[in-house]
Amino acid sequence: MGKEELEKRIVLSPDGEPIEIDPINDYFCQDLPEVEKKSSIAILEKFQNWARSRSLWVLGFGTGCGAIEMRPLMTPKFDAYRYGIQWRPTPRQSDVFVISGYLSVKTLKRVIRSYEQMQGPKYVIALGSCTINGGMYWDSYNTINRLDHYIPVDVYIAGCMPRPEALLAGFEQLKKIIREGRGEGANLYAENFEWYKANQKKIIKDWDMPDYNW
Amino acid sequence: MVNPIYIVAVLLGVAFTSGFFSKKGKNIAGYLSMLALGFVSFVSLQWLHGFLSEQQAAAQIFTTAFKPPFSINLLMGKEEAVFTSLINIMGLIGGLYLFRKLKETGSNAFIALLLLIMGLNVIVMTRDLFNLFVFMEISSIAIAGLIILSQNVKSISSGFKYMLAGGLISGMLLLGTVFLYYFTGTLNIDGMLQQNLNLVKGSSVAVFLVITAIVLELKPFPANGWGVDVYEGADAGISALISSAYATASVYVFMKLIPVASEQFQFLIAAIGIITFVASNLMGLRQSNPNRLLGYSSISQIGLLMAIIGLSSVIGESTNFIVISILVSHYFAKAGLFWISGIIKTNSIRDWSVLRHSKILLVSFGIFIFALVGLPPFPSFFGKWELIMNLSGSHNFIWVTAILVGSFLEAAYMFRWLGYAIKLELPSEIKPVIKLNKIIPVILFAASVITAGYFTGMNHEYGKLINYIPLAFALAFVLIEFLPVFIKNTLAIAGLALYFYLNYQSYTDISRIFAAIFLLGGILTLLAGYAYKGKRLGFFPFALMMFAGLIGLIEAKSTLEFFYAWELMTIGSYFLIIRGKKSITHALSYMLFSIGGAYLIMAGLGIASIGKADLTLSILHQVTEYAPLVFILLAVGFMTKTASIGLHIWLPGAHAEAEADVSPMVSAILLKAGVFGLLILLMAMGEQFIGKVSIPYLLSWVGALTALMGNMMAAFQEDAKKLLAYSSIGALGYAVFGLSLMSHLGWLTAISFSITHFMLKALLFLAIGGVVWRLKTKDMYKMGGLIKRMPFSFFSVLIGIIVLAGVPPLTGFSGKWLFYQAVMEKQWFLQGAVLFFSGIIAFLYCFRLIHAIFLGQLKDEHRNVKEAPFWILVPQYILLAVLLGFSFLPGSMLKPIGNMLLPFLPDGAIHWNGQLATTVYGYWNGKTVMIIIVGIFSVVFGWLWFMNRKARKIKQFNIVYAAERPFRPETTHFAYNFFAPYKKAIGFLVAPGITNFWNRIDEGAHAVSDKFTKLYNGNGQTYLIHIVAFIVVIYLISFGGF
Amino acid sequence: MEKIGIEQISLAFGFIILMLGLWGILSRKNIIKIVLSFTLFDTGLNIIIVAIGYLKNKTAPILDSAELQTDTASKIVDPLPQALVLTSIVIGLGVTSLLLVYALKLYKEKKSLFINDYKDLKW
Amino acid sequence: MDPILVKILYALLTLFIVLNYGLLIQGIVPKIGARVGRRHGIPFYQAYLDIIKNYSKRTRVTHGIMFYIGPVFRLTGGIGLLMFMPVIFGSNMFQNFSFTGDLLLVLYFQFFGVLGMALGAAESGHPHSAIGVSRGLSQTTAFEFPLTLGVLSLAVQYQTLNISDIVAAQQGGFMHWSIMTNPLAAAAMLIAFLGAMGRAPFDVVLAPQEIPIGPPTEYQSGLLGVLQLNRAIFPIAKLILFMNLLFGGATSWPELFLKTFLIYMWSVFVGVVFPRFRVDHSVRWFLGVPLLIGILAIIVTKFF
Repeated sequence: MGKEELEKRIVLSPDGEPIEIDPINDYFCQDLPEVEKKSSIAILEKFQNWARSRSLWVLGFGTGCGAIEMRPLMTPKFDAYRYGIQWRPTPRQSDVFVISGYLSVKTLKRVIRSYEQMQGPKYVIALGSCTINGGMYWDSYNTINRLDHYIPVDVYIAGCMPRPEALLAGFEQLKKIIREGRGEGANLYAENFEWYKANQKKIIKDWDMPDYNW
Repeated sequence: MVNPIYIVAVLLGVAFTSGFFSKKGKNIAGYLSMLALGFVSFVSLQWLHGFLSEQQAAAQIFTTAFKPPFSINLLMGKEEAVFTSLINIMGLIGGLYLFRKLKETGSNAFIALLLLIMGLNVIVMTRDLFNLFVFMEISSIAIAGLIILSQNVKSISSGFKYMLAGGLISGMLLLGTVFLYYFTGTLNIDGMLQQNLNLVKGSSVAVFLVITAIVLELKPFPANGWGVDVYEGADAGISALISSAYATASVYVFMKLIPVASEQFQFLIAAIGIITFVASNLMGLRQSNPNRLLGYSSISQIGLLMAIIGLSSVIGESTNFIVISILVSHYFAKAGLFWISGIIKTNSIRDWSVLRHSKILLVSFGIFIFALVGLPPFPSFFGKWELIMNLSGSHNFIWVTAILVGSFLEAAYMFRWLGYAIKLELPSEIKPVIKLNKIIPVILFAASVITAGYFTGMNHEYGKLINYIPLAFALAFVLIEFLPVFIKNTLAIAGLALYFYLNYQSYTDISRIFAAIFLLGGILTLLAGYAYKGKRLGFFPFALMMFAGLIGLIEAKSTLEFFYAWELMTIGSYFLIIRGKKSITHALSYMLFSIGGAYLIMAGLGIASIGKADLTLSILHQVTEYAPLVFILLAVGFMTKTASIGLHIWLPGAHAEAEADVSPMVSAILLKAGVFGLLILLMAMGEQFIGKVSIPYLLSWVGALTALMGNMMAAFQEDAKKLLAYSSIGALGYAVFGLSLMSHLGWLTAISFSITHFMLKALLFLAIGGVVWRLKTKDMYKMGGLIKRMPFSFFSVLIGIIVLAGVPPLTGFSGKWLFYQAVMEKQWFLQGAVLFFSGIIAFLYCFRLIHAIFLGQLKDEHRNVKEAPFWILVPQYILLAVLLGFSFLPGSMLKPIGNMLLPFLPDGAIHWNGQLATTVYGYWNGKTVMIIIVGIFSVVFGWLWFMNRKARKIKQFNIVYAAERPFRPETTHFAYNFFAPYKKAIGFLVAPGITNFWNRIDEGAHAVSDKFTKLYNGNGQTYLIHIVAFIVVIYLISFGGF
Repeated sequence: MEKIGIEQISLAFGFIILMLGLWGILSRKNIIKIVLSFTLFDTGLNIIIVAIGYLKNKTAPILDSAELQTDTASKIVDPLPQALVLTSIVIGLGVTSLLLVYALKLYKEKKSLFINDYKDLKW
Repeated sequence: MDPILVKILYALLTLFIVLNYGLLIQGIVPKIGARVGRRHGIPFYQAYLDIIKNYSKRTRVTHGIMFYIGPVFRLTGGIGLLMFMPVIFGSNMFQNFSFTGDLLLVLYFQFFGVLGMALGAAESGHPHSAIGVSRGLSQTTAFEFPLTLGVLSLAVQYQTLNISDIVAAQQGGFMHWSIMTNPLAAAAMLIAFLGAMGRAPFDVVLAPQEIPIGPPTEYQSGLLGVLQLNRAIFPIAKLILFMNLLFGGATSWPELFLKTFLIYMWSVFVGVVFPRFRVDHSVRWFLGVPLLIGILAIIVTKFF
């Protein structure tokens, strides 16, 4: 791991007894994600999906150059609010993660962490060609090429860069997916957790976090 | 009865005989001398016993066949018996102490000692002026001989200075004696007294010479450099002799001769005495050499006695009682202190921590310091009390002020010294050699001064009434100190419980509440003491002494009993406070503020007693003269204990540094003594005015500002216990405000608030004490996340802060509600708003307390800490139960208090209907509020639990950290300088102005002290010039010119 | 004006000596000289005492002649001051010798008789 | 029926009305803002959707027991505040539980939720939560001072601390409202009201990007849902308090809606016009002119 603060260390308790600290295990919850079942009452699930689709809270995390395209959505010209789309500053309270453009390996680590900290059901919109196949950075030494190797993606929006209208269209698509009960990225992630994690670890050399960031 | 002449005969005889023993026979000479001293002690004690049992009449002894004035006659009366006993015992015990040293020198040394004692005996007994001169000379030659035993330049040069000064003074005395003889035709003192000397032309100069010579013997300021030097330079054992035996004799000579002088001259001398007292104590402030410090102290005490004797015409018949009680204290204490100094032989009072090698010496040291300062149960306590009562009773306020200022200065350096001995680091290089013959005298004198205190008390009209049982109970724990904590704690609790059970019915209404706070509170906090292991030396006697004092306040019928109890409480709490870590400065400032406050109380009680036949506490009801002054003095005195603004600087450190169970004792319980004092003061004296300004009105502002300052300071503390300590200051501000309202609701607020504050502060201090116990740090930012390790303590603190913040539905709100009703009624809105503001600030520190300690990030090193000790939790949960009970049924607390207050303040009482309280302005039903809130809470909780029952428990670093992860708990826990923006905005309000003010006073006193001591440049000749100048100035003052 | 008698002269003389002694004590820096001044001071004092006891035209209180055996009190001077002087002289002797011892000891300590040298204890 | 049961049922009815009103206001006010900005803005019922969505979340995490019951404290505080106030003047039904305590109970009970929430947030161990709490508490102490002075001034004016009596004294036309009869107190209170509502310029407590919305930064799913319910109820309860004290109360629900809406708009207007204060600024500001106005209000009512 190589991170000094994550190495095991010995501290002394107030009584002078040594305590071994194993940061990764001691500070972080080690549980792995589980598949969260849909509500057994179909109509309730439908109602909930309707509400989820009308209240999309977007994590305010611009991961790449496409972040510039999200801002216009708040302006009078595009006014995404009318579709129930709002921005939240913390992953805990967000539903939608917009991966805005190319994703460097360094950022990927943060993306994984933030994604895992969001509460399910949660959705990912991949914005721009870079998230589909690497786009113009397809042979770059430090960007990823295909986002859904690392986290499940609900909607891809192609283009370099897609315009805000395209983004809005993507949101509409997402809403449709949610209403149809297909927005189960979180469960997909849980089901195929080992595969995702292996992919992530393959590309992130300095893996310095627990397997799942609660 | 053995004829007193044998005192002289035996001493002289043995002294002569000893001369025949060669060097080999020095042992025999030594034992013989001791025997002789033992014999003379027996003789004088026998006479004393005779006088005390009132079987004996004074006896005159004539040395020749002639009657005076043609012969020399000795008188053995009651006073003489006292003084010779003191001198002879000092000779015996002092001789024992010096035995080895004297033996080294040989029989000559014993001869000098015997001659000294013999001389002093005659000085006391003789009624002949010339005889007096002769024996004074003999004594001083003997002393000079003793001083020179130590063959080092310091003692020799000091002895030389002493000889020079003594020569000059005795020359003057002789001149005066001869002139007196010339004018009166007699050398007999009684003969002189029979003639009215003021009418005899020219005799006033003779009187002037004689009296001034005697005064100079008593080392008045500033003509006393030689005296101080001798105290420092001579061997400590000899200094003890000088200070105790020689000074005692000199004082008696002065007492004997002073009636010769005219009344104005007596006043002049009294003034000199008082100046000496104050100036010497001031100079004592900057002394670091123990012997020199004791020298200044000796001189100051003698100065005080000089003043008292000079004022005897004012003081009246109790002069002798005062003089003897103060002198006896001084005698035992100073001898003991010099002896201890001789044992440990250091040049700096900072090295006195070596005393801790010997517990018994340390205890004795403490006893002597207290005896010297005049705290109970020592003789000087009664002496000083009587003195202040008499002086203030006769309107001599300037004298009272000077005496109190001087005493205060003395207390300052004495307690600083005691603090050094108890708390400073042990110097490694010094290890005192403790020899039996040196330690026995110390112990003897320490025991004697306690006994003397008891007898003095018994001989005092009101001292007799004092209930010594609680104190005796406390002191009994000294004897069982070897037992483990468990047994002692059980005994202590049983004692308090039994006492409360036996007596609670005898307390009247409001007293009973405070008795319950003091005693039941004491039991509760003592419960926590079971957590301690080992013996816990020195805890129980003082804790119980404090409780003895507290209960004494409740039981006091007379002003003396009250004051006695007040002082007792101070002593006990002082030792409890000084037990803490780093408590040295805090304990000192606590003691100084307490003593300052106590002196104000004493002065106030004294002035209140003007024109009163008796000294029962009821005199406060009928103060006619100077009532506002009395009120202010007493109120300020009490407010030193409630730590009101300006007088609060002792509190935070003292309470913060105390042990886990001591903090609640001193904070939750002790502070209520001040409230109790203010309460009985207000009850007795009602509203007083300065001009047209009502004093309670001023008090209300004091209360409001105290609350504001205390709470604001609390919000900015990093130290958890300091935070609580400042919060106590703020809380007491509320209590003072409530009392100052002088209305039913106001007092109800104050009293119920006192009860609540007692409970919640005990709860919080215990809880935090338990945390500190485990974590071994008080800095909040070093803690965090302890809710997972200490859930029980967390719950205590949670309830504690909710009560403290006054948030409904817990009982804290009842205080706030009452407070507003009272403010509305009294219409003191601005103060009320300030208090409300401070109440809101309480949220700041409440949150900080619980957040920084229990919430946030758990630190690595605290990962395995255990819950606080069981016995520290027990009292907490008892208190919690009571608090919650009162929260549910507030009427059960408020109704009885209201009924108790009805006789005093019938107007504006609360109307109760079940638990619904109604006043003119508002209403409140604690029970239904509780039910509603609990109801809503349960429903919401149930709903949340149902919705989130599957919530996943995650760990401390599983937080959203801007897509990063935390580095370390230390850097993730936000606790240091928690209210930084607040500090930035209004932090200037809590700039340490008051602390700086007191610091400047302290520095100023030291600077003045420094300037004064520069007078004593060490040159013997300069000292002589001082003496001559002194004589000239006194002459000019008394015979015109000035 | 009354004639100045022997008693006034000796009184004045005594005072002059006393003052001389005092002056010496206060101004001389040599310890021996100070001690000597002390003896002067004592001597002056003694002269004063005797002078006070002197009564005009009366004889010494030594009752050896027959005529003094009767009506003694009116014929002799007051004997008491003279007795006092004897004691005083003795004491003066004692004090002086002790002072000299001290001077000796001091000299041994610092090889100096200069009083300003002995200021070890001060303030 | 048992009178207590009736009371409880009416209290629930009040709660229901107020909850819906609060949720609607949460939608309508941003809507108005959006329209002013020539946008469509969120649907007026957006708040309902958000709450349903949050309760529909399938996963949730908790940091510990205090974290868990912090929102309970918060919501209890909001509901309790409402319950202790008479809502509709002259209506027996909507007096709620105001018989249990007077104005003081209401003033102090406000802090119940604040304190509980602060504790819950603090247990998350998130430094931003603690920073937010620090700011919030600091600012609260500051604006409570002028507020108290204003309230005291009203209490002096009406010689009572009973809210119903204060409302009763203001009946008979708007000239009897406290805002007309005691303008100084009203001024002090309305300025403090800005702080109490936590909108700009006093919204640095929840600074969304600097300390991601401060205290509730770790709350999610159902726990956040509880907080959202409180955000609907608590401000309305405060509005009702101010309405009762300054604007003559309300004799019917429509009057209540109108008055509280207008009072709310006062803070909205100020909020959209002024930029944000830092906490040290706002503390000083509240302890400046507003405090002086408060003191003046006391002096004027006491002596004139």
